[in-house]
Amino acid sequence: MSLAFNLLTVLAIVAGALFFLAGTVGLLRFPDPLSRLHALTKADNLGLGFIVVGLLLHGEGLLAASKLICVWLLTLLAGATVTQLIAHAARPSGAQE
Amino acid sequence: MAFDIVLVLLVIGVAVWTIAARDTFAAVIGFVALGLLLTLVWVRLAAPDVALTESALGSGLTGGLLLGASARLACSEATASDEEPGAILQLIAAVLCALMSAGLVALVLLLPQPAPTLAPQAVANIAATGLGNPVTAVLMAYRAIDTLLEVVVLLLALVGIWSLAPDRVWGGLPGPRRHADPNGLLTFIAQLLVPIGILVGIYIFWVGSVAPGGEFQGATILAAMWVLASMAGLVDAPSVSGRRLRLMLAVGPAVFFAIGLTGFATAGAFLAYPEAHAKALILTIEVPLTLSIAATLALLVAGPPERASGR
Amino acid sequence: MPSSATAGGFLLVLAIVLPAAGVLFSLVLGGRHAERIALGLMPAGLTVAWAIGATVWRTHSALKYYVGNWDPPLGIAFRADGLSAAMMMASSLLICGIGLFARGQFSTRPGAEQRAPLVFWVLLLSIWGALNAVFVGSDLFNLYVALELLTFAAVPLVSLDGRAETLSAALRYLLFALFGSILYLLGAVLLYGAYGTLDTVLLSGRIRPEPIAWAAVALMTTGLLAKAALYPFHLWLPPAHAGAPAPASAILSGLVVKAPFFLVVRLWFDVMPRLPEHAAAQLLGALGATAIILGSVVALRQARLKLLIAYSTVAQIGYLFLMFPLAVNPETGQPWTTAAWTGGILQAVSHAFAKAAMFMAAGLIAEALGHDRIAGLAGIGRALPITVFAFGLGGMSLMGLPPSGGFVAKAMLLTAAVAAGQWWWAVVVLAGGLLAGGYIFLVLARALADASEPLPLLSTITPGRQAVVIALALGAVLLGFVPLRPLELLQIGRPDIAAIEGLK
Amino acid sequence: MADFLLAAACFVLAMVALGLVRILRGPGDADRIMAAQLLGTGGIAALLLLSEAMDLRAAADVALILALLAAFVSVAFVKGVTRRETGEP
Amino acid sequence: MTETALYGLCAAGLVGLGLFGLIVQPHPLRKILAFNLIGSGVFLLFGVVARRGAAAGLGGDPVPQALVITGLVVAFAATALAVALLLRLFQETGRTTLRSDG
Repeated sequence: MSLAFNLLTVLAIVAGALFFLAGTVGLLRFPDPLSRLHALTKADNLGLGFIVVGLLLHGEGLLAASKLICVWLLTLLAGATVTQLIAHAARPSGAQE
Repeated sequence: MAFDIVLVLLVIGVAVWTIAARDTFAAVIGFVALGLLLTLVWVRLAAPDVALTESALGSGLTGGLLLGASARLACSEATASDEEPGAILQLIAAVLCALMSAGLVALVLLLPQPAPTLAPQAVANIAATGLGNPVTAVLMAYRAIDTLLEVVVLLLALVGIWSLAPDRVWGGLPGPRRHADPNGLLTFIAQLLVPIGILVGIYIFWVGSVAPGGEFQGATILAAMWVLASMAGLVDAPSVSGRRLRLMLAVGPAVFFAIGLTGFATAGAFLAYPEAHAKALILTIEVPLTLSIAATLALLVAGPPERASGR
Repeated sequence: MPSSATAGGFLLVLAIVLPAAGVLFSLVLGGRHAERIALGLMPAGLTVAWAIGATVWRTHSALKYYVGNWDPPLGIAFRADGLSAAMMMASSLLICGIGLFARGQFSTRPGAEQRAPLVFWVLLLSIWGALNAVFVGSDLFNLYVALELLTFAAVPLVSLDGRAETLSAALRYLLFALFGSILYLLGAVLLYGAYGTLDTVLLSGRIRPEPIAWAAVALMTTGLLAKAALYPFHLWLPPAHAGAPAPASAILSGLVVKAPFFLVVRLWFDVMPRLPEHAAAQLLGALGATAIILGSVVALRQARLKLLIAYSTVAQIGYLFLMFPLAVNPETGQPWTTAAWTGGILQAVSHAFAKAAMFMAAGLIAEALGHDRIAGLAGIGRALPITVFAFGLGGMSLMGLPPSGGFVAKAMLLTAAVAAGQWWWAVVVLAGGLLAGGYIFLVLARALADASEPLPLLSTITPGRQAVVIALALGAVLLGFVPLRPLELLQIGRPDIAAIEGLK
Repeated sequence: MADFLLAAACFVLAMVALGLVRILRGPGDADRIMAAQLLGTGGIAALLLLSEAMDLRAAADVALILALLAAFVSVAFVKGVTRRETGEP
Repeated sequence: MTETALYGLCAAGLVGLGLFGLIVQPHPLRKILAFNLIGSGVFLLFGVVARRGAAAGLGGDPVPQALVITGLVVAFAATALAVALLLRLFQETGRTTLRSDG
């Protein structure tokens, strides 16, 4: 049982790490700010999400689990809305390129 | 170990960027990133209390303050760059600073082994304070006078900042006026984040007596939430000569002094707590102290009064 | 457990708590109360400081207090030896004098709260508390907090009138001060890392002559020098001290720069008496000598009175550091070390009185004339004779003419230099005296000259304020009449070097 | 398991470090803050992994604060950028 | 090389870099940043000292850790005061230079 959980944890964390990889590559390679922003949101939402899921499977205790979910929701929420704000702000500077 | 090496390389890289960046705004962003990395370093150094402070204060609130300042100063860049010292002077400075760093490294390696420590004494006496977190015990009991003086330092910095106001706006409100856009995104974020942040701040403060956390960290989060709400235009800054605001600023240190002075009678020394009531007394100090520190920190970010009060 | 403190130890706590409580009350009550609170606390603070002095003198030992009953190294101790007591007594007198003087400029008028008076009185009390914390502090980190308290109280005083040049002077002062604090802290961190305590008394027992101790002390000394404005860190001082309002200049020049000097003395003579470094002490002396010559020469060329006095502060700070090459001595029992040490401290105290009086006199002159250009001083000697006389008395102490505290201090340094065979310092002392004579004469000659036309006075100066100035100037003179016996106070509670040598 | 978690934290951090190159290249302020935000998320991920690997529960609290304050700093940034562009004092 | 020595190295690097910035950068805001960098280095060094003093079941010596917290708060206050002075100077003169004109 715990072996299976461990395996799932490893898988989830590896998946999360891969999303971070993808986000970084996107941030570096995409030509314009808005598509870079798109890559960033992927890494934000999914990368951290998978890692949180992995740790949830591994960790114990309700408080710790709720804290993890809280962290994820906060980043999701803050990330998504702030991304919108940046998208607004990015337009003028993108036009200058 | 691999993790530590990557982390240290990152810290140094970002620090170089902070110093060398052409654009001040970019340098400030580098500094904020540095704060985040240092938070990781503090966790690696088994200092979660410091990590909490660094993330909230060193990176968060300082970051907000500096970002705002560099945006306001954006057009001053050109005038200052004329004064940059020549290449030879820069080289000499670089050599000197490298020598300084090298010397410090040598000294770190010279530190005695085993290292002297007060950890056993801090643990041995912690029962007398009724606390579970030794760092809080140091701040609130063993070295309480440091903490007390530090809060006064914060207040003085605030008086110093207020003193910069032009005479005609004394008693007015700090910072430019901001209006909330009822349908704006910023308003939405602020309305969502501020209540959560306040809860987290209270939680971090509350947990401080037994686990990492405490009044400074909690107060910083509360202050950041206030600044966020004021950036979004949800709340306006108070008038600096309002009686209620002044009371809020002074109540923390005042209670601290008062309970410290009763220590003369009840425990035989200034800032000593009778063992039976130590924890209750410390909490009695911490609650108003958190409030005062939060208000002070928020107003430190807000800056001197810039406009006369509307009333 | 209360036995861990000496009787009267609570006085040390009061010396810090009283001003701090005053700050809090002033902030809350605001408006007109700030001045009343500050002036009301002055007799109390004066009593506490002199009671500490009396207790040290009577018991012939240092006062000690363990805050919260936690003994060092875990807790923090306050400690007042004769030197602390002397500094506290002197600064309490000065603060009271400056407070009385400042009523003319910062008295609060009825109506809405005003910025400058509130800020001034709050900062005056803060500086008092911070100075006391520096003088009784015995823990290196606690002293760091006290130094920051002092900095944050001093910097806004510089820019109190809000003119652009004072803002830039204040910012520069702040940057220098912060640079100094961080170097000081770095040194303290190294000491804790090496010896596991920040308590100065414990440290003096544990510290060994080794690279880490030398590095730490060098860093801390450099940081403190930046705050004390010793050459080559003097650049911030003249614009800051000259730009501040007169009572603020008096505090800054008279007292605030003495606190870091005091800590250098603590560090070199009390924390590390076993690490005598001849070369380092000679270097400090050389920096002091450069400051004396450079500061005096630049002072001679100033066109504005307040800038002249500020540059003279740069020079007089130099004298303080002449005591190091003469008093730091590995061979104990040399008769001149005590003379040099006492001379240095006496110079700090008498300069504080003299310089405060001179800045306040300059403030009155500027108030009366509407400017402080030296070229336009003619006739002021007739209009404000007492003020100009006070300026001259202060100048006498700076020059080192008898009878004055400055004379005794400089004579002691001179004798020590000759006795130690280090005649070059004697030359510097004499040259500095001559140059000081030059710039004081420059001012007095102008001030006493007859005006070609009647002097238009912008405002009348009340006799009360002139009386305060002359009282402080007389204080500097009276220090010259103090028989040598009370100077023994300075030696009380100093670590017995012979005893420490015995431990070696 | 702890070693694996530490290695994962290391990998995430390294990825984020590469993203930092964006801070260096710019060109706009928005790109810089994006990179900083990626660093924030990566830092939070690394912290959570560290918390588990080092068995340091409080590190999760640190991550919580970081998540909160990252949003705060981003808002301050956006405010700053708009002010810079409109030239508002 | 041990972990603490590695972070000690990092601290020394931060102090050196900050010092360089403080000397070389003419813009006061950059000087303030540099001062914060030196501060971070000094605090980090204190953290290394604390970590080396791990004992009695604690991961580090709590005394230096608490002092770092105090130090961080004081450094923040200093930064806020310096920034306010700088902004006021800029408002008043439109310049941010520290060079005196005399």
